[in-house]
Amino acid sequence: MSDVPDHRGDLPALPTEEMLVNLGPSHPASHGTLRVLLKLDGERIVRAVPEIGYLHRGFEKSAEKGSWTEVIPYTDRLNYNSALLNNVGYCKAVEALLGVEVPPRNQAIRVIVSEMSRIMDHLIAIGTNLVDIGALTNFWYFFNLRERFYRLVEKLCGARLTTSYVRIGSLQHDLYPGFEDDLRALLPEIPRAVADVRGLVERNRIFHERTEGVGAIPAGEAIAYGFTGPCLRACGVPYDVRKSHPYYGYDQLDWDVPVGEAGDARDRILVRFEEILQSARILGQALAKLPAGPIAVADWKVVLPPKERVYGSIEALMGHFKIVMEGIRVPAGEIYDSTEAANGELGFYLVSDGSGRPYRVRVRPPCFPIYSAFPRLVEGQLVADAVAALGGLNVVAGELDR
Amino acid sequence: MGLERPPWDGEALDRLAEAVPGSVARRLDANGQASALVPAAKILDALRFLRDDPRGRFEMLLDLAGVDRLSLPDPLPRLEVVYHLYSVARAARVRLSVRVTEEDPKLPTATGLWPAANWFEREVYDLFGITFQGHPNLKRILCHREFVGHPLRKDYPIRKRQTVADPDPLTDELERPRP
Amino acid sequence: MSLAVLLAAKAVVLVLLLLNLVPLLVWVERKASALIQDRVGPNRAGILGLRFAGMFHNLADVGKMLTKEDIVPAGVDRLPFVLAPALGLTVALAAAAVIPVADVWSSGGRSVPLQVADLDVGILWVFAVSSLGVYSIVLAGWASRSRFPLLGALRSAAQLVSYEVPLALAAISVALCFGTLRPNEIVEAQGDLVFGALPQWGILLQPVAFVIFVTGALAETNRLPFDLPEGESEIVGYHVEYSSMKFGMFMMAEYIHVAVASALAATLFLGGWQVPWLPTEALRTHAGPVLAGLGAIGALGGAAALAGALRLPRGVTAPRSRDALAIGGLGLAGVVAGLAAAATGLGADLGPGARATVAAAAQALAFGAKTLLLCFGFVWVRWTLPRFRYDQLMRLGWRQLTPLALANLVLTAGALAALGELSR
Amino acid sequence: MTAVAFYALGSLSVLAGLSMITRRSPLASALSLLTLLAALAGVFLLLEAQFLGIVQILVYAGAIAVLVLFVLMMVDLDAAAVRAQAPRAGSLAAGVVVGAAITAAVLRVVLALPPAPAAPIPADSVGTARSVGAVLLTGPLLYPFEIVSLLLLVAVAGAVALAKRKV
Repeated sequence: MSDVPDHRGDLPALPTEEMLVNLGPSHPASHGTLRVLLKLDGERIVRAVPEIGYLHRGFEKSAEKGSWTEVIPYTDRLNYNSALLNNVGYCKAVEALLGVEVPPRNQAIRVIVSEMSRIMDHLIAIGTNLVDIGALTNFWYFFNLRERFYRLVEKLCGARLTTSYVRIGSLQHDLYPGFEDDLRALLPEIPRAVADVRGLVERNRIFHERTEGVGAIPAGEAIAYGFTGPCLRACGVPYDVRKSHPYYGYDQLDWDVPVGEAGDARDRILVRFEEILQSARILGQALAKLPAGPIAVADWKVVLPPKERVYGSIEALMGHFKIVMEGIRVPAGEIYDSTEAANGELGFYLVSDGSGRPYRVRVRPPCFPIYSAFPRLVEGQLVADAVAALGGLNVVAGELDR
Repeated sequence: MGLERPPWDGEALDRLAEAVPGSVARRLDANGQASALVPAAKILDALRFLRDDPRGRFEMLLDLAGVDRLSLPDPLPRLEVVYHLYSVARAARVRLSVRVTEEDPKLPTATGLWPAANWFEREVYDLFGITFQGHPNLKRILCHREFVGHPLRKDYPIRKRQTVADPDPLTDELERPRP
Repeated sequence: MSLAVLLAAKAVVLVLLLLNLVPLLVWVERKASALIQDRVGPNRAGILGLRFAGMFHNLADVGKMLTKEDIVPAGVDRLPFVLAPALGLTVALAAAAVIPVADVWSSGGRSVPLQVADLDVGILWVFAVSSLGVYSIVLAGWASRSRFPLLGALRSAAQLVSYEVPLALAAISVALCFGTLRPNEIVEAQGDLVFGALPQWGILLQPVAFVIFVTGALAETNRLPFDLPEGESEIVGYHVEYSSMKFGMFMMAEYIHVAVASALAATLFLGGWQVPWLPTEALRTHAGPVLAGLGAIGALGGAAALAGALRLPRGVTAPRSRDALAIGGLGLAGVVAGLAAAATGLGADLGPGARATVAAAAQALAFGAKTLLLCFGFVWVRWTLPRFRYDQLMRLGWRQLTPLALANLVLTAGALAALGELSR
Repeated sequence: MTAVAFYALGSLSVLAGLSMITRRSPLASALSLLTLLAALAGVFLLLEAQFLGIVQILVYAGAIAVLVLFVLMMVDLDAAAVRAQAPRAGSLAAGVVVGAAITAAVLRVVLALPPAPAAPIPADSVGTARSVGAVLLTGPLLYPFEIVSLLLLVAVAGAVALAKRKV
């Protein structure tokens, strides 16, 4: 059996009429509202034209209407599979523009919720990608674990999907008592679930044949297309914002950046498997090192003063009033700040005019440039490959269309 | 644990100013981030230099975004496009800004340098109305094709309602040569 | 004329049996997939508070299918569109006609073959009729006038025609071994022992053919990993445009195909109705102990049900107490009936008619057990493997299975010729 | 009863044959062909030629007609385009002539056959797989049969070669 990624040589060519097929905007494999117009010669894709925007909600425009804080709930809805990562990314960017640094406990908690979120996102990415190639059972092995994470997130944030947990300079609230135990109880489940799914796919020849060479892209091209995150790492480029530009003490934790080789659908899945395990490692270390102390910066121009102080002192009352009425005043200027989200580099380019409202909130969604390479990835391959490749990119319409 | 700023490569911009005369109109470094204002006529040369400079190697167009400077302190020319470049090999970033007037919002396309520019530029065109000349497929990307106006401009009336109904058949793009 | 009446009666029984097998298989599919996937599975629908582990979901599904709006999209080719699901179901049912569920019932000069049609070329009949099943899919895909179903139909036409080849070659290897194409004779031959100890089942004589046959059967029934005509995450399937009971008929046809394929595999490879080491004559001679054994099996099953029921939560308010009561009652009844049968078998002296009936019952049970086991195998495979891609499927069919089946056939024929078996 | 079935199947096959060549829609033609094949298989079964009847369905209906449909789906003939090519008088006349010639030839052969034996053919003597096999593989027909198989093989190889070259 040949391993050629290009299937042209394998199918006898029949001269047939070309057929136009709309994959989406409502299609079981699009996991959201994406549309690709496919021009097919039999089952081979001659041309793929993606259309996006079906979920465009004007995130960037809406962000300009309220205060800086009021953007946070919108960020939940970017990549809704990992809302906490978006919360962290946005608040970190605003704090960078403010020039404040959150206390160590806050940073550690942000690392913890980020990695939880990353695990949840990878679980859904791998699970649904495997569903796309017909392996349905893995989906439940991962979703059972994901559900337990969601319960934890719900207990922590009061919401499962739209967390809005992180605040500029602070958090919604500290960890609830017993969170560490809850999470610690969950940690051994992660490698177990990964082993379950790997057991079903890793030595399964159909899985390898379905994913090997599918949607492959060499590293150089991936970089030119702006790939980041697992999709770039699957090409063998060890770029991870957490390693290359460490924040929140990621450099003081012991973990590795897994990379693939071929940059195909299989490597994307395998890289994500490994990243789940690495995130579990990070979680264990972050839990062990979780420092005590405040979670909020001691600056009442940035965070709301504690309620008892508001009732007791005029300064606190003033601070409270100013933030509530005017919003946090972010000094005029611009900044680009990024974090490693589940799909890659989540960048925020912020412009402030010094008022209490954002002047411009530009978000660089990691899957936007990745998805723009979709025609390059699938043209010349088969319809089934398009579906398998699409799942591996983990395109989330909420983040793509904003 | 410090709030670590990613390395921003100001020296690359110094080299750029030297290598491509007139390409750096002004340095806009702020918050520790290296940034340069580039005249529209020089932007392609500047981008190409930064991409190919063996000491720079900014091989990734990380981001390309528009800004409407209408009510900023320095409002003219009104429309700004910001390029963020990244060097994977050196883990370094730079930012280039280009400003164009509202009357003549034209820039050369960077699609010849990076395929990533394709959709980024379409988005800027869609939301800010800046046209990228030479772009292979400059059409709206996030908004509907029947949408009128450019919503991220500051003077776009946000209460305005538009009826858009006719889906894009997309067949025009089928025939377009792949860049 | 009584022959025609008997034939009609057998046909009706077979059709009813197969149609009732569908909900059972659906239930097995749902519960087994739930078991495999670490979840509970259907457990809500109930009648009078009885739930029976989700059994009634099938009834609810039937109600849903029958009452949903039956949409015929504008622009479809009406006649083939309506014809396709009916054709699929008919063909699936007809294929089962030649499969014997037990040895010929005979007593006092009367003999009744326990199959609808005892054709000389019975095995070929199954292939011929089920090869018509592809029309159901192709017509559905074509008549829908929609791209995705058309893709499904194209895949299906290629796939079903391709996999018929190794499937038939595998079956013919078995037929060569036993020297006949008549299903009942094939099963009879499998009652003999090899090495004086093992029943001469097809799987022992033709292990390679068994693997090829089961693989081909998976492909012919459009089940994962060969469910490309359906391929719900890619092209959504040839039946996208169908709704209501028309869609339901496709589903039923699929499950009946599974049942028929399993039954055929059991007939060819697992000894069909043969109870291992107990040929028909032995069963008839020792009808008493056999009945006692059947009774004991029934009693054990009843006891298991009773034990399971006792572990369900009880009490007036517990949601599953009625289930416990009903299942426990049935289990108790099973124990009583089983013990009664056992007592009859050991005590009473049976007439020749009764002896033949007992033997046939034992054989039918053995056949049913083998068939259901294979059906479960189908379900198991479905929830374990990913789906092939079109070209890989074709490559497997034409470049691997077909040559393998051919080689197997040639080797078999050569071996038989060397042994002088062919001149029979 | 046999006679009734025979006439029913016979007229069905004639009707289906007519429908096959008169239908405008290629799909309808293909379906008529399918009906024709099934009806002929029924006739074979009536003649106690079980093997032939079932192989008729297996090979012609189950495989060849499916391939015809497969090609039709690929080509997706426009019904209107087919209608535009109404048969010309010349080709119609040629068809009638050729048809008449074939009919005459068939009739001649049929009329020259010896009269049917009075006793019915025993069920297990001719139509079974065993008897067909005996005739084809052990009798004088063995060499013609094998030569035809070889010819078919060559044809398949040729078709594959032609299709591959067209890439």
